[in-house]
Amino acid sequence: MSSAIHVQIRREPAAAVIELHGDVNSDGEAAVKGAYEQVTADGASTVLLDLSHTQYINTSGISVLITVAMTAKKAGNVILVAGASPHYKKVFDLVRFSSFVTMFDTEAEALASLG
Amino acid sequence: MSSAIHVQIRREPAAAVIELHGDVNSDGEAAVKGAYEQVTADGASTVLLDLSHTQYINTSGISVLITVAMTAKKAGNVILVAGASPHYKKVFDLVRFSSFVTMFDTEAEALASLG
Amino acid sequence: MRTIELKIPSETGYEKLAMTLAEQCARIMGFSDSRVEDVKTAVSEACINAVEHGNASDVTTKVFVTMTMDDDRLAIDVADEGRSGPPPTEVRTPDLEAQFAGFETPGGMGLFVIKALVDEADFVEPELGFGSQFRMVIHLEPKETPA
Amino acid sequence: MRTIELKIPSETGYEKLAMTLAEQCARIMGFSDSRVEDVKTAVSEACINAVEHGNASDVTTKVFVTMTMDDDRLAIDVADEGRSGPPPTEVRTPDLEAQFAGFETPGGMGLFVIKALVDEADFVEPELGFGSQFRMVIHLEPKETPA
Ligand SMILES: Nc1ncnc2c1ncn2[C@@H]1O[C@H](COP(=O)(O)OP(=O)(O)O)[C@@H](O)[C@H]1O
Ligand SMILES: Nc1ncnc2c1ncn2[C@@H]1O[C@H](COP(=O)(O)OP(=O)(O)O)[C@@H](O)[C@H]1O
Repeated sequence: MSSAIHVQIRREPAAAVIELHGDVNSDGEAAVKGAYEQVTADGASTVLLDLSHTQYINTSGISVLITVAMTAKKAGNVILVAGASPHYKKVFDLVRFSSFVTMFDTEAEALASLG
Repeated sequence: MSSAIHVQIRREPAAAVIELHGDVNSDGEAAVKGAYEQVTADGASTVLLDLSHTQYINTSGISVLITVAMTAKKAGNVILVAGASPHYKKVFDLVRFSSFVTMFDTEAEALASLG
Repeated sequence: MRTIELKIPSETGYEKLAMTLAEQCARIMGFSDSRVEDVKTAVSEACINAVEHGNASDVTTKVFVTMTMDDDRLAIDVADEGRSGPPPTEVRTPDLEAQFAGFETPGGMGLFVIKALVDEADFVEPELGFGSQFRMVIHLEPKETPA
Repeated sequence: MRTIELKIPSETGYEKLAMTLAEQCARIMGFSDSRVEDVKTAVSEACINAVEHGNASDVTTKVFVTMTMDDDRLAIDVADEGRSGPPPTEVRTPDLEAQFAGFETPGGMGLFVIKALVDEADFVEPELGFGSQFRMVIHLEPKETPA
């Protein structure tokens, strides 16, 4: 009954952007991993996860984000996360997810940081 | 626990406008009647009930509106109703409340009708 | 089929919890926005009747709401503890002429509105074994494809 | 004091019904927006644990959510049918170093996050007489004046 996740992929000059729409929970694993694989196969080495279009992230969803960030790190790619609400930023800080990926308030700030 | 009704009164050249905010239910009787009495005591003979700021009207709330419309009719005053959502317009039609008061989509249309 | 049960205090205002829950169930099933509004109003009126009539506003009583989500229909049962006798056997059409003329107190619109908004609405045998149980059924129209 | 009870299917996704209900209760009590978000996340995680661990995702089981609204605190109990043994007696801090290094499967954050977000969170004696019951309490801060 959840509003299933769907991803939208965009290529910006500095990074591939994966927008997460709907609920970020355990059901989203295949979609988020698939999007990461697609953009890196297309040559992106910097990937921005845009959370500004999701209203609901649970800890199973955070596990999905960790898995993707870990895969990226292993492959020498860069993962940025943008658009989390103040509440989810607090949760990311609590579990220390924000110590392992770079967080930005907005996609624009994230892209600007890439110079 | 309901978000209690509160009324806002405005004087337009053609009518006194009573904006209903919050829930229009049985608890709102004193507030809506009081507002009607105030504006008519202040000399208004045309009163516009603006429902565009309420999300919730139940049939007890409709009874309150009927009571005020009836009081107005008796006193020879005119009551207009504006701003009901399509759903509540349907409900007003069902119970035939809309046969007894003149309904407008917006306050602007209601005021314009007064010439 | 999925069943959701809610128990709320017998106090006006708390019907809004049932409305929101019914709204969510209706949205999950893929009902259109306008049908969702119909469901919300019907649930609200049924709960208020359960509070004011069925439970005679006795704060020690509860209102029991059960939503049954099926492929093509949503059933919503609203049960009360029957503190004011048996439920009505027929639904009166409100007479607004009489109400506007001052011959009748404004009111008596709830059951009539519910009947007009949902596909089925009837008092049924109470599953609690006592009190009254009012069942409303709303059919999912073929065009309202589930999300 | 007001009590609201909700019974939902043991299926992920349905925790959102409990979240919305808890949100409404918290708003009625006058909790701030940020506290309402804390409540929603805590309820969601507790319900998912009840579904996945407590009820082992058995679709014949239910999750029972009780909200108790007091003047100065909201208590939310989430009960399950205990299909996978007793609940944990302590809460582990998730080790993200180990998870990022691939030594541990990502996860194990739910109870830790709940504990951090609410004022009290503990497994208590189950009122159902079986299964597990997890109680969360959130205090209304003096500045959060009820509406
Ligand atoms: N749950 C119930 N239990 C007992 N009587 C009921 C119940 N619901 C409705 N009734 C009776 O039916 C009448 C009509 O109800 P309704 O159309 O909702 O209008 P109103 O509530 O304004 O009277 C009520 O006045 C009451 O006598
Ligand atoms: N309701 C419950 N019943 C039984 N065990 C539970 C329950 N809730 C949590 N647990 C146990 O506590 C562990 C930690 O839970 P949690 O912190 O939410 O992380 P996760 O659910 O990701 O494992 C679970 O793996 C499970 O073994």
